[in-house]
This record gives sequence, structure tokens and C-alpha cells, in this order.
Amino acid sequence: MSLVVTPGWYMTLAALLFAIGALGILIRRNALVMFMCIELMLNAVNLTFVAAGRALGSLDGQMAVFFVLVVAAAEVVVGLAIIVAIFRRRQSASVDELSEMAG
Amino acid sequence: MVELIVFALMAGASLTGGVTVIRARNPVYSAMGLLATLFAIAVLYVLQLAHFVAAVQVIVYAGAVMTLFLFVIMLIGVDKEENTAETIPHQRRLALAVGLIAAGLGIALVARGRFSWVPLVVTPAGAAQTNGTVQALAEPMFTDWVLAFEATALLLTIAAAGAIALASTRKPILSRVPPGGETGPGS
Amino acid sequence: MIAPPEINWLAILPLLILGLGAAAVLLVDVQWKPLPSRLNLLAVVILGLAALGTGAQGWWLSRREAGEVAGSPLPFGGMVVVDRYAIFAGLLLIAVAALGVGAGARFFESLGRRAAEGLALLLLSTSGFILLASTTQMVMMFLGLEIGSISLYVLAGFSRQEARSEEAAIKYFLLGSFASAIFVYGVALVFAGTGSLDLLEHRTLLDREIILRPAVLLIGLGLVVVGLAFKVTAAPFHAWAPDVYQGAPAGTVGFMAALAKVGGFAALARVLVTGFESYVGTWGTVVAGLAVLSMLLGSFLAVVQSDLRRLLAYSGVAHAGFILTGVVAGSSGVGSIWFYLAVYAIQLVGAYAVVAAVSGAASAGSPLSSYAGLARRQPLLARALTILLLGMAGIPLTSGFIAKFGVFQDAFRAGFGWLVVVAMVASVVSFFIYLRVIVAMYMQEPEGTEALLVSRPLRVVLVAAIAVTLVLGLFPIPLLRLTAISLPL
Amino acid sequence: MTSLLWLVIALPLASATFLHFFGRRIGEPRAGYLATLAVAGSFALGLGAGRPFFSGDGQATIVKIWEWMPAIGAELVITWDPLSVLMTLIITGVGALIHLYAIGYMHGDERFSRFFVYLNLFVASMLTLVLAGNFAMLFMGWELVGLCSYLLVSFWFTKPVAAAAGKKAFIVNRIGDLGFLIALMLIFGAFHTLSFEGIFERAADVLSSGMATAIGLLILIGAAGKSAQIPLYVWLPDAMEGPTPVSALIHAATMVTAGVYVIARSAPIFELSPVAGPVVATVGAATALWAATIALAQKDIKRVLAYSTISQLGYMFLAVGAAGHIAGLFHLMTHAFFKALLFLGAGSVIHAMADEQNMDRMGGLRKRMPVTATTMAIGTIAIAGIPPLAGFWSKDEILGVAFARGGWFSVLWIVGLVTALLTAFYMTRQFVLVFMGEPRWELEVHPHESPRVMTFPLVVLAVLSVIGGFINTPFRTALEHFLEPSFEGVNLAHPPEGWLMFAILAGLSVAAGLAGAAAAFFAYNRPADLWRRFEEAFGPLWSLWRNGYRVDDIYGATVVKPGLRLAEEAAFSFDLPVIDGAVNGAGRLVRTVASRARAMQPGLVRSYGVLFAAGTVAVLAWLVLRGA
Amino acid sequence: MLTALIVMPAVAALIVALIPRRRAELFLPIGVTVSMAPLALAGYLFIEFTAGEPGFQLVERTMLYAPWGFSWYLGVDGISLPLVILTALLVPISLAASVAITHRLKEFVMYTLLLEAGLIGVFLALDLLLFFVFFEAILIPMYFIIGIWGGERRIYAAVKFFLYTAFGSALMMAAIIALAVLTGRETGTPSFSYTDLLDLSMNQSTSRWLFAAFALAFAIKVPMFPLHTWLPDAHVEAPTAGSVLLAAVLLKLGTYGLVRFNLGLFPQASVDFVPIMAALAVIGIIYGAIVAIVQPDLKKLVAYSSVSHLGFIVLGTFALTSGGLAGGVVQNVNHGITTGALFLLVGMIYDRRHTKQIADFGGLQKVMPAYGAVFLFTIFASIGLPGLNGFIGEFMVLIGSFPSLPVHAIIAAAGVVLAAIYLLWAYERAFTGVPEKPENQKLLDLNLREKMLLAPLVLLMLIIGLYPKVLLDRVQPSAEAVLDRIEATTDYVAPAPGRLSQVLLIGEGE
Repeated sequence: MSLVVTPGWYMTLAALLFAIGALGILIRRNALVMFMCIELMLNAVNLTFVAAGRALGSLDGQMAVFFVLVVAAAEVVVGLAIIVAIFRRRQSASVDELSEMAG
Repeated sequence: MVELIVFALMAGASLTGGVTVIRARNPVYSAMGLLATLFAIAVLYVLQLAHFVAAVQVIVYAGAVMTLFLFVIMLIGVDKEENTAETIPHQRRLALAVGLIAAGLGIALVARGRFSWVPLVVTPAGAAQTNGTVQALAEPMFTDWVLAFEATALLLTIAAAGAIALASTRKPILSRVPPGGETGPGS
Repeated sequence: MIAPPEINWLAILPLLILGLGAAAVLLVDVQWKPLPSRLNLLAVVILGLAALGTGAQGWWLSRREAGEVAGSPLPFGGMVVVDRYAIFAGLLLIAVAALGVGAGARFFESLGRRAAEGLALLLLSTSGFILLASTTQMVMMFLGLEIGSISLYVLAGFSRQEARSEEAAIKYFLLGSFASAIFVYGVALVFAGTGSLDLLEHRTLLDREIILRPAVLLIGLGLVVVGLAFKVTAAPFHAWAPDVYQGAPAGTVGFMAALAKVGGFAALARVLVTGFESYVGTWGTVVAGLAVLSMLLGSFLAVVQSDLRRLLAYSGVAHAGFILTGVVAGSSGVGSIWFYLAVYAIQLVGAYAVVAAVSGAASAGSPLSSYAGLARRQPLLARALTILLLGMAGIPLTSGFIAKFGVFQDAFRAGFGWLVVVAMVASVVSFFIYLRVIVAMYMQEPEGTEALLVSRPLRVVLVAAIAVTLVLGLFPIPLLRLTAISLPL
Repeated sequence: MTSLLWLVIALPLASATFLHFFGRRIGEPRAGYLATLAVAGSFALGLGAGRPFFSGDGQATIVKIWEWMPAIGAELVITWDPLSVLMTLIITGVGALIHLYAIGYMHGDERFSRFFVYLNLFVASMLTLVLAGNFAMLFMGWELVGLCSYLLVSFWFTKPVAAAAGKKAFIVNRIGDLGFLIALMLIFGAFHTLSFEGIFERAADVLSSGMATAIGLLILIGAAGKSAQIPLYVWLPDAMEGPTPVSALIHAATMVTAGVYVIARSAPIFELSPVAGPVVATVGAATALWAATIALAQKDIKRVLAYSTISQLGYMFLAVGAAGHIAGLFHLMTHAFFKALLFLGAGSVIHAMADEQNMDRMGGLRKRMPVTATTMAIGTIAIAGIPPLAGFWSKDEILGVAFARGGWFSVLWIVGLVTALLTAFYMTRQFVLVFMGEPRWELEVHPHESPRVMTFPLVVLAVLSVIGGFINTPFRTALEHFLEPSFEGVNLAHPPEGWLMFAILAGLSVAAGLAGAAAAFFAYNRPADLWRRFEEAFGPLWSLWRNGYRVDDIYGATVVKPGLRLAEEAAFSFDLPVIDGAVNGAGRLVRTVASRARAMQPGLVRSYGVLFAAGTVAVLAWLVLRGA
Repeated sequence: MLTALIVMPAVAALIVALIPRRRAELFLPIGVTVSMAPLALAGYLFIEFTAGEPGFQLVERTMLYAPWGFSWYLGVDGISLPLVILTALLVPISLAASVAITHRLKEFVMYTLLLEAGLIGVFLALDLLLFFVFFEAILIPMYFIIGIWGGERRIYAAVKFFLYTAFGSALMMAAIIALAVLTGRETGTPSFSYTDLLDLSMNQSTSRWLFAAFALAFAIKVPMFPLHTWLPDAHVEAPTAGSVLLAAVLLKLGTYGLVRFNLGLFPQASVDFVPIMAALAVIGIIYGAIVAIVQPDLKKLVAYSSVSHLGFIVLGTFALTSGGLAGGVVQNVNHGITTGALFLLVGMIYDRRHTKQIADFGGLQKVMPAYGAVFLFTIFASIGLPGLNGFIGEFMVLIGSFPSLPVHAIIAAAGVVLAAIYLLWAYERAFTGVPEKPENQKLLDLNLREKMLLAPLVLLMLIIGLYPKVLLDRVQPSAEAVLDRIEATTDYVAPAPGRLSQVLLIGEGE
């Protein structure tokens, strides 16, 4: 019995990471941490892409990773800018305090 | 066997990192957890012969993105313990329930043999092509994917323009606020 | 050696014009510091050029179909597609953006030096959604989606005076990113399930083979649908919309909502129709379920709103449901979806333009009470809003009716009669929403008496939106014919 | 002549139309004369067109006016046969006299010409009723006379009583009409037409006896409404609030006899039913006695006559119910003469007494108003059934018919006889109280004889009341011969044959009449305190009679009040809270649900996230469960 | 020509729109004048129309959008003709009756004219989609007419009116779509054309569902018990012109639709639904009348009387006999005329006294004799006095319904009595006696304008009452055609005297 690490293992790991990231968004109220969770999710996506590409014998998976990465980077820039702007006004990064609009 | 061991280690590291991200009370620790995950994933990339991707992962993510994160954490000074006790009623319970249902769904699928990560049959010839060297990736990058590559230019423009627009402290010309009404840092 | 890529300029002409145009706006601002109103004009000119570019694509396409010119409609290795679907989407998005500039003219003017960034973001967002609508490649879609969305996150937080604007931005951003991550994870799973990122290849594959264990593919598809459903504010992924549309600067909300909706639906319909129509039996009911939820939730919740922008946002949720009713019809519903989107998007811009005029362009919040007696204070605005709301309600003789009728008919034909019945009930509930606003404007006494100014750009926007509502309501046939042929490749 | 028959109806109608628009302009007496002339014209036309029938060689004719409602077989057609000739002549003849009288009576009323508009309209409607060639048109006339009655009863609408009385008359009539309407439905369902010929000629083939009974009884309901029979007579006494000529014309001579006419007209149907006829007769006899007892105790001069009318109509019902149609119609005619006379006489008295109607405050008027007194006396004798005046002959024929039928009808005969006694009593009482004894009126009243225009009709009617009976005596049955063609194929009942029987029966009824008259004369022809004591001797019975057995109160408590309560409950306890409540409740439900649903939108990103995640999982679950 | 009938009022509205706002005194006169044009055309239509023909006449048909099967398809038959003319007649009248409106008069005139265009369109449209467009489009002007110029609770009433009727039509729209889809499946080309849909074959449950959807829409419009509560509110709050048009024409959409679409398109289902529809109709007749008795407000009273009267129409329609159907159609017109007149009259007194409460009046006959006379005349027309129009319809309905629905017809006949009670009692309270309230003592009688407005209606009440042939010659063949179709497509057979040919027309003169 030999355990071969199939792409499925990677993808399962990725799924777990994705789930952790998603859970983080639901339970953390610090915008920065939530943001990190999104990065975590995007990384899980990337891992899936690479593993699937490898399993399928396609380089497209790895190509996709670059673009997800760029998007992640752009998001970070904008997201952090928003957080900074909010912090300037409120001295807090907690999203729970942002519920002026509801209903 | 080596792959198995490395995978096991890195999987453990990445999951630990992930859990740290969502468990740590101090955002700095969260960032560190994320960093660990990123590195572990980079190793997993290498394990799957995605060398260039691994390199980019380390450079862009660990290098640039995480730095930015830490910079902002320091800038706005949230590098301290925070209260992670839940304040929204039922939030955790609901989140847990959703997670359990999702997990149950996945387990049910797998248990009934209705699940395969890669349902299509892979030709052995194709498998060899996935050695993600710089050269192997360069060709699609500049032929088929060239438009996507160019499109990232738009994205980065947005990032730049957006960051400036959001974070700049320039004042509007036609302020609707009467003089003296606004007490910002500039006055 | 890597062969130099073949560049098909025509296929990316609109994107190019918009991208370069955005850069141009920024550079002109840095260099000459013109008045913001001039920048508005410049943006409109750029959008006009982009429209011309899209028109050129259409001209090329028609010649190609006539056999006069050769050339692939799928240049850049299939990364973009030049088809009627994309061209219609492009024209519609450009029109929405142009009207958006008009509706937001006062807002951009009030921004001063930041106007350039705002306008650039508007142009870039437009280009992103055009890209989203004119590609069959899912990573490109992701890019388009992000280009479009990230600009909107920024625009949502553009107002300096309003704390709500920032709240809107962070809500939009966090949930939007969450949705994007879900979307792209879906793309990855679809890739895992099919070995391809291209919808056309998916179609060929699924036509050819039966996938024995399609769970991963279906999960991927589901995640993609969820990601796009978020953009089009379909319930239960709508929650952000009321908050964002209430908090974002009034001048931006119209095109913000309309662009995302048009782009999102263009992509959603393309994914489901082009790529996975053979699974329609599987996703049909799911989409129908989302439609029901959206229609009911949207119209019910709109009933109890006291802020016009929230009200419009919830009604937008309901409208997303109505359009989804057309989506379940598969490829036969595409024409109706386009008609609906075209009409609704422009009505939406028009309606928010009125909100901007009444509540102030940079404001966050527009309580219904401030619309009391609007007919007295500014009859033009009241009349315009009334017509637009009636159009949204789908009263006959407005284009909204034709739109609704079209999607309902398609859904019925596809065997979703029950969905149509639910939709009709929901649309009656939604009548109440619009009536409330009309009651306030016409049948109540105004609070203040100060007259409201209607600027020239606003007037243009309103006239255009009214024309779309009434002229197309009376003579819908040309647009019906056009949308009926605006099919994806 | 028959081609001009439509003019019979058209003349009064045209006059009414003309007076409606120009009556005020042409002024007081002229409007009245025009109206009278129009009715007289109709009379002349009727006489002319009816001539062939008098000589016995007339042919029943149907004259079509125009198409009306072909889908239900209803046209506007005139039936011209002896029955309609008779009715036309009574209506226009008596009508013309009453018109003439009204010129004097209504003198000085500010709506003088309007009165004649209504009066003319009434004559036209009544003629429509009796000339109709089918039930639909008959019903039209039937309802239109009801309308005119309403208009004329509440002519003095500023008096709330008058207005209420008019409304009551119309509504009670409508209740009867409901029965009639249902009868028409049954007829249409059975015969596929409403036309008389189509019905009566085939009645024997088409109708089962059960059906005939049903139709007959429903017609009876209608007739009871119009002809003020039990239980629907309550409107007629109140209708006395109208001007007296109205009471004379509508509530004595013509309209109220419509029920009799309809039953006579429908004789072929009644004949097929073993039950309907006797029921009609019983209702008639009961009404006759019932109303007569009430009439005994009335103080109001017109109310006496009103109850008397009801009672006399009861006689007619008794007759037509017993299949003595000709006897019934004969009494209809004579009654038209003497009751019109009595009403007009009463009107003359009221006129003279400055609108005083209470007989307590009359007395001794004989000297002041000799013409009125004389004619009234003739009327009283006629109605009391004293030979040889008209009432005797017709009443006697009815009683004879009842007697001849035997069986249950014998009981009715006895009732009729008792009623005859009571009739003589109350009429004599009235005459004595009004015209004899000492004056009991106030000093400021100066009674005087009425003008010529009023007394002339009195005289004419008095003459008719005297001689009218000779048209159909056991010795000379002219009317019977005349009418018989209208009852072709109908088994008519006749009084017993032979001199002896006639003598015995006549003797009995004359004895009853004389006894009643004598009793009343002796009871009342003495000072007021004495006859008051006489009345008091009857104790509560008298007050019961005076109050008409309190039927109005009973109806009020059992029908009107519960009806109103039902309406109020329906409107305010059911319609508003329940039905409309459900509608508004649906709206509220939407709001409530929506308000609850708002909890989903607490404005917190993370709550939205949970919703988002839950939605995603749901979508995935659904997809996977369906597709994999 | 039919197109012109629809377009003309719209153009008229446009003409009014072009009058400058400061010339407020011109709005009404010009509005009335331009609204005469459709009336003239409608009169011409009446002449052009060939009496005795059952089918659609003056048909205009242009395919607008073939993929949907949507066409501009107009035609008129004996069922729609009287309603078109009624509409064209009542609009000028109700406009001319609106002198009390001073506020935003221009819009008022425009909305009324647009309403007219929609109403005429509804009656002429033979394409179901087109029909629906008009059916729904008229809600808007009516909504504004109630909501802007109405009484105190106008907003509540307007919204209720709009939502209630929109709810009904929503399901009808689903049914219309279903019909088109079904024809598309059957013939390959979808079509909304009435005449095409007649040939559609449906299974039982489909046709029942579709019938129910149409019936619900029309039952709300009629309104039939228990869907009637919007009507009293709408009437009470609406301005005079609104009430007049609402009662006289808008409600007829429901009964018209029942005949045209329910009976026409779903013959079998119509036969199946007779028990329900007839029962509701009869309940409506009695219930509406009973509730009307105690209404304190004149308009509310008339509104409930409408519920009662329209029950007769529905009863006649679902009696499925010639007399009942024709009677129903005739009653459509009659109710329009009489109730229109009643609302005009109530409006006139409201203009003078600013109240509609019966208790506030009393003795009006004395101070306003002409007004009282016309009122009474109209009341009697409404009660169904023979010789006036109301009788023709009611009597034909009752007699015509009896062969097929004897029990219903008998119960319904009681409505005739109740009508007399509630109307005459109201008249008694408001008009008779002595005017005691000082504000009632100085009221002015009808002026010339008001008399002119009422004259045509009064005249029509008489003409139709005495010579209904003008109507029946046109209505009867079309009604019989509807019945023919039901008999041809189902195994329903009209009961013995249920058809004109079976009725014995004895009584020809010699």
C-alpha cells in the first residue's frame, strides 16, 4: 500500500483553506483580518488551479494563478485604502460599528 | 513518499496558518499566520512542479502584499489584542451551522461515491506538460493569454487611481460644507 | 521561440479607447487642471468614441456574416469574442456610463480635483464590464468582473463628507471580494471538472460527452452563479445593495447599479447559456429559486423602506428576480433579458439621477419625506420619476411592460409557468412600492418650498430615460428585433 | 279604428309630456282641462274602437306597436278584446271625471300642472296594463302604475308622512311584484313566450296542475300587492296621504283593481289548478271581512273608505277566485263608480272643511253641502248593497257565485254576507257622522259646497252608481254576453239559476245590508257622547280595529326592524371588518412579513456574510442533489 | 376608423397639453370640445355598424411582432359597440361636469382623455396582449384621477383600487401568456389574436386554470362578491368624473371580459364554472343590495348598488341563454347610463353642499325641484322600472336566466325589491320633507349646463327602455354567436327557451 499524493489531496486541502477563510469572514470583525481571510480564500483558489492543471495536464491552471494574484494585489491596495480612510474618521477597523444603514 | 511527507507537513502548516488567521486576537499574529500559509502553499506549488508560480507567490504575496498588510496594521495602530467575543447574536451558531451543512454535503457526496475532484480522464502525455518553468509559462502568457496580461494594466490603473482618490486628503473645490463647518486635520 | 501574438485591434477597440481614455482623463487633469465640467465632457466624448468602436465591431461582424470579410470572431486565442451579444452589451454599458456621467455631473463637479479619478474609474469600470460581457474565457471574465467592480468599490466611498459613503465602500468591498473569491473558486472547480476555462469548449465537451460524476463541475458552476448573482443583487446575495446604494454618493449610484447589473447578467446568461445549457435541467430550478426569492424578498422589503434609494435598491433585487425569470428560459430567453436590461438599466440611471437632483449629488440617504410634494417643487423631476417608476413597475405602454412580458413569456415557454405566476404576484406587490413614491410626490404637501435646479446634463439624462420608457413602450418593435438577434456565439 | 288604438295610450301620455314641459306656462285651469280632454279623448277612442263588441260581432284583435324584447318573446302589443275594452272604458271614463274634479280640488296648489302630469301618466300606464298583449308589457304597466301611485301619494312630499306613505306603497307593491316576476319566469320557462295567445291557448297542453298552481299562487302574490289584499294591504290606508282625487282614481277605481284584472286575464291558468282559485277566493273573503272590521272603527273619513276599498277588493278576489270572473269584473266596474263617488265626495268634504279629515270634528254637513251629501248618500246606499243601486247587483252576483260553488265556498259566502252587514254599518256610520247630527267643527271653519267642476263629476258618478247595476242583472246579462268572448274556454261560475234562489239570496244580503245600515243609523244618529259610549262598549276590540289590528306595528317588529338590523350587521359587522378587513389584512400581512424580514438586514457586514454563505450552500446543495 | 377612435382621445389629450398653463380657463371648454370628436366618430361607427351581423366588423389587423404573434388587431361587434359608444358619450359629459375642479385642471382633463383612449382600446382590442395593455394602462389615469382630485382618503382609495385591480390582472397576464404559448406549441406560431385562440384545443385542467385566472381579473373589476370592497372606497373618494367613468365604463370591463374572453375562449370551463359564478352573482345581487340599504353616504350607496346590479349582468352571462346573455350586455349599457347619471347627480349636489351624507340633506325636492325630478327619474331607471332602460336588462336577465338557472333567477329577483328599498329610502331621507337645515334652504336648482349634461342620459334611459331594438338588433346576434360557439364546442345545450329561435314570437299584428 503506497500512498500517492493525488491532485485531489491538494484540492481537498485547498477546499479546507477556502472554508477556513470563509469562516473567518463570518466570525472576525476586524476589517483587516477579514481581508486577510479573503487572501486566504484566493490562495486556496490558486492551489486548486495548480492542482487541477496538473491533474489535467494543462498549464492553464498555472496561468490563471497569475491573474488571480494580480487581482488579489489590486484588491489589497484598494481595500487597504478604504480601511485607512475609515480608520481616519472612526479610529476603528471594526466592521461591526458600521451599521448606520440597515433594514 | 517524499511528496507525501512534504505534503503532510505543508498541509499542516497551511491549515495551522489559516486557523491562526481567524483565531489570533492580535492582527499581527493573523498576518503571521497568513504568511505561514502563503509559504506553505508556495512549497506545495513546487511540489506540483509549478516553479514559477511558487516564485511569484513568494515574491508578490509574501513580499509585497504581506508587507502592505503589516504596514497598514502598524499605520493605523491596531497591532494589539482585540476582543474577539461575538457580539452579533447567533452569528457563530449560524456560521457553524452553514459550515456543518456544507461539510455534511461534501461528506455525503464522497461517501456515496458521487464525487471525484477530476472527473475527466487525463492523458499521460498531457501530464508531462505541466512543468511550470518560466519558459513553459512564457509562451501562453505572451500568445493566448496576452490580452489577459494587458487587461491587468487596467486593474493596476484602478488600484492606483483608487488608492489616491480614497486616501488622498485633497479637499474638494466646491465643498458643500460651509466654511468653518468642517474640522478636519487640514484646518 | 515564442511567436509574437497576433493583435486584432478591432476586437479590443472599445476596451482600448476606454482604458486609454481613462489614462487621458487622469493626464489631462494633471497637465491642464481643467474645470471638472470639461472633464465630464471629455469622458462623454471618450464614451462616444468607444461606442463608435463598438459600432465598428458590429459593422465588421455584419460584413463577416455576409461573407465580405474573413476573420475569427474569437481573436486573442479566444480570450475575447466579437459577437452580437458582446456588441449589444458594450453599447448598452457605454450608454449607461454616458448617462451616468450626465446624472453624476454635479457630483463630479463637486469633487474638484478628484473628479478626474472619479471619471477615470467610471471609464475603467465600464471597460471592465464590457470585457466581462465579451469573453467566453472564465479567467478573463474574472478579470473583467474585478476591473469593473473594484472601480465601483472606490466610487462608492468617494464622498468625503459622508461617513455613510465609507461604510458603503467597505461593505461593498468586503462582500464583493468575498463574492469574487467564490466566483473564482467556482472557475477553478469548473476548470477541474472540465479541463477547460473556455465556455465554448465546455459546450463542445458537454455536448460530446456525459460526465459521470459532475459534482465538482456543478459545485463550480454553482459558485460561479453565486458570484454573479451577487453582482446582479439577486437574493439572498443582495444584502449589500441597499446599504451601498443608500450610502454611496447619489450621483454615482445610478450607473453603479446599472453597470453591475448589465455586466453581471451578461456574464451570467453567457455562462449558463453558452457553456452549460445542456445542464439547464439542473440549474434551471436553482435559478428559478433565486428568481422567486429575489422577486418576493425585493418587493416585500421595498414596501417598508423609508429611503428612496433603499427602496430602489430593493426593487432592483426584485428586478433581478424578474430578469432571472428570463434566464431560466435558456438561450431562448436571451433576447428578452437584453430588452429588460436595456430598459431597466436606463430607467435606473434616470431614477437615481432624480434622486441625485433632489437629495444632493454627494449625499448619502434620501428619505421619502423629502419627495413629498415634489410635483409642486419641481414638476419636471416629479414627472420624470413617475414615468420611470411606472416603467419599472411594468405598466403597459411603458417599455417596462414589454420587458416584463418578454421574460415572463420566455419563462412560460420554457415550462416555468408557476414562476410566472409568482412573478406576477410579486410585481403587484412592487406596484405598491412605486405607488408610494408617486403618492408622496403628487398627493402630499411639500416640506420645503425651495425650487430645485435641473442642470442641463440632468435634463438630457431624464429625457433619454423617459424616451426609453415611453417611446419604447409604445414602439418596442425595433428594440425587440435588435435584442432578439443579440445572441451569444 | 283598431289601428288607432295606440292613441288610447298615447293621448294621455302626450298630454303628460306636454304638461311636463309647458304645464306651468299654460297656467292653472287650462292644464287641468287639457289633461281631462286627453283622457276623455281616450275614452272616446275606446268607445269607438270597442263598438263592434257591444253589438256582439267584435273580433279580438292584437295590434303590434313595436318590437321590444324579442329574446324573451315580449313585444309592445295591444290586445283588444271585450275585457280590455271594459277596463279601458272604466279607466278613461272614471278617470276623465276624476280629472275634471281635480281641477277644482287642486285649485291653488303650486304644483297644479305637475299633478295632472302624473295623473295623465297614470292613466296611460293603467291603459298599458290593461291593453297589454303579453305579460311583459302588462308588467310594464303594472310597475308604471306603481310608480304613478308613488308619485301621487307622495305628491305633497314636504309632509314626511306622505313621502313615507308613497315609499311604503311602492315597496310593498314591489314585494308583490316579486311574486309576479317569478310567475313570469315560470310562465316563460313553460311556454317559451310571454305572449297571451301563446300562453292561454296552450295552457291546458303545457301546464301540469302543480305548475298551474305555482304560477297562480305567484300571480296571487303580485295581485295581493297591487290590490291590497292580505297580507300586503298595509300600504293602502297610508296611501290616503295623497290628494283625494288620487285616492279616488288610483286607490279605488282603477289601479287597485289591476290584481283582479290580472287574475281574470289569467283565468285559463287558474282553471288548471284545483288549489289556486280557492286560495284566491279565501284570501279575498278573509281580506273583505278583516278590512271591514277595521273600517268600523276608523275616524278618518278617507281611511274608512280605504279599508272599505280593501274589503270590496276582497269581494272581487272572492269572485275571480271562485271562477266568477264576470261577477268580479262587474263588481270592479260598479265599485269604480260608487267608490270613486265616495272618495270624491269625501274629498269635497275635506275641501270644504279646510283639510279636516277627522269625522269627530264633522257632522251636520248635510245642510251646508247638499249636492255632496246627496251624492254621498247614493254612494253609501250603493255600496251597502241596497237594491236597485249598482252595488247590490254586483255584490249579489258575487255572493251568488260563491254560494253556487258550494263546499268551502259556502263558508266564504257566509263571510261575504257578514261583510255586507259590516259594510252597510260602517258606511252608514260614516254618512251619519259626517252629514247628520250636530256640527262638531271649530268656529273658524266655514264649510261650503264645492264648485261646479267638482260637483259635476259627483253627480255623474252618482247617476252611474244608480244605474250601473242594470248592465248585468239576473234578468239581463248584457255584461256577461259582452265579456264572454274573453273567457272562451274558461269554465265560468255563475250564480244559482232561477228566481227563487235569486230571491232568497238577494233577500239575505239585502237584509244584512239593511240591518247594518239601520244599526249604524240608530247608533250614531244621536249626540256625540252617546255614540262614543257605544264605541267604548266594545272595549279593547274597538281600539284594535281602530288601529288596524296593529298590523303595521307587527310588520315593523317582525320584518322592518330585523331587516334593518340584518343590513346593518351585513354592512358594518361583516362587509367592513371581515371582507374589507381581509383585503386590508392582506396588505398588512405584507407589511408585517416585510418588517420581520428586515431583521435580515441589520446593516452588519458579517450578518450579510452568513446570509451569503447560507445561500451559497443552499445553491450548491440544490445543484448537487439534482445533478449528481 | 377603429384606430382613429383610440388615437383621437390621445391626440385630444395632446392638444390639451399644448394649452399654456396660464390659460386655465380654456382647459375645460377645449377638453370638452375635443372630446366631442371621438363621440362623433363613435356615432358614425354606430351608423356604419351593420346590425344583425354576429361577427366582428370593421376589423383592422396588422402584425406588429411576429415572434410573439402580437398584432394590432381591432374589431367591433354587438357586444363591444354599445360600450364604445357609451364611453365616448360619457367622457365629454363627465368632463363638462367637472367645473368644481380648479386645481391642476389641465392634468385632470388630460388624464380623463387618456382614460378614454384606454377604455375604447380595451373594448376594441382583439389581440389579447393589446387588450391587456389597454386594460392595465387605464389604471394609471384613473389612479391619478382618484388620487389627486379625490376626497379625504383619496390616497388609500387610489392605492387600493390600483393594487386590487392590478392583482387580478396580474394573473390574467400569466394566463394570456399561457394561451399564446399553447397556440405556439400547437400551431408553431404563437399568437395573441382572439380569433386564433378560439381554435386552441386545451385539456380540461388547463382551460379551467386559465378560465379561473381570467375570471378572477374580471371578477375584481366587476366587482363580484367578495372582491368588491375596493369599489365603495374608490367611488366615495373619486371626483365626480372619476366616479362616473368608473361606474359607467370601468366596471364594464369586467363583465365585457367575462363574455368576450371567458365564454369565448373557454367554453367548456365556462359551462363547468357556471355554478360558482352564478352563485357569486346572486350573492352579490342580494348582498350588495342589503348592504346598500344602510349606507350613510350617497356615493357608497350607489357603489353598493353597483355591486348588486352588476350581479345581474354576471348572472345573465353565466345563464348561457340568449336572453340572459343579451340582457347582460344590455344591462352593461343601462347600468352605465343610470349609474353614470346618479354619480353625476351626486356630484352636482356635492359641488353645492360639499357633503354626500344623506343625513345632511332633507327636503331637497322643495328647493331643487328639477334636480329632484331627474334624481327620482334616474332612481327609477336604476330600480328597473319598466319603460326605462334598467328594466330591459334586468327583466331579460331574469327571464332569460330562468330556464337554465331557475333558483338563482328567483333569488336574484328579490334584488329588485331591495333596490326599491334602498334607493327610495335614500330619496325619502334626502329629498322629501321640509328643508330644515339652513344650508339646504338656499341651494340653487340645476343650471342650464347641468341640464344639458343630464339630458342625453335621461333621453337614453327612455329610448332604451321603450325601444331597446336599437341595441338588441346589434347585441342579440353577437350574444347568440357566443352561445353557438359554446354549444358547438361542448356538449352543453341551452335549455329549451334559451335561444331566440325557440322563443315563440306570437303577437304579430294583423
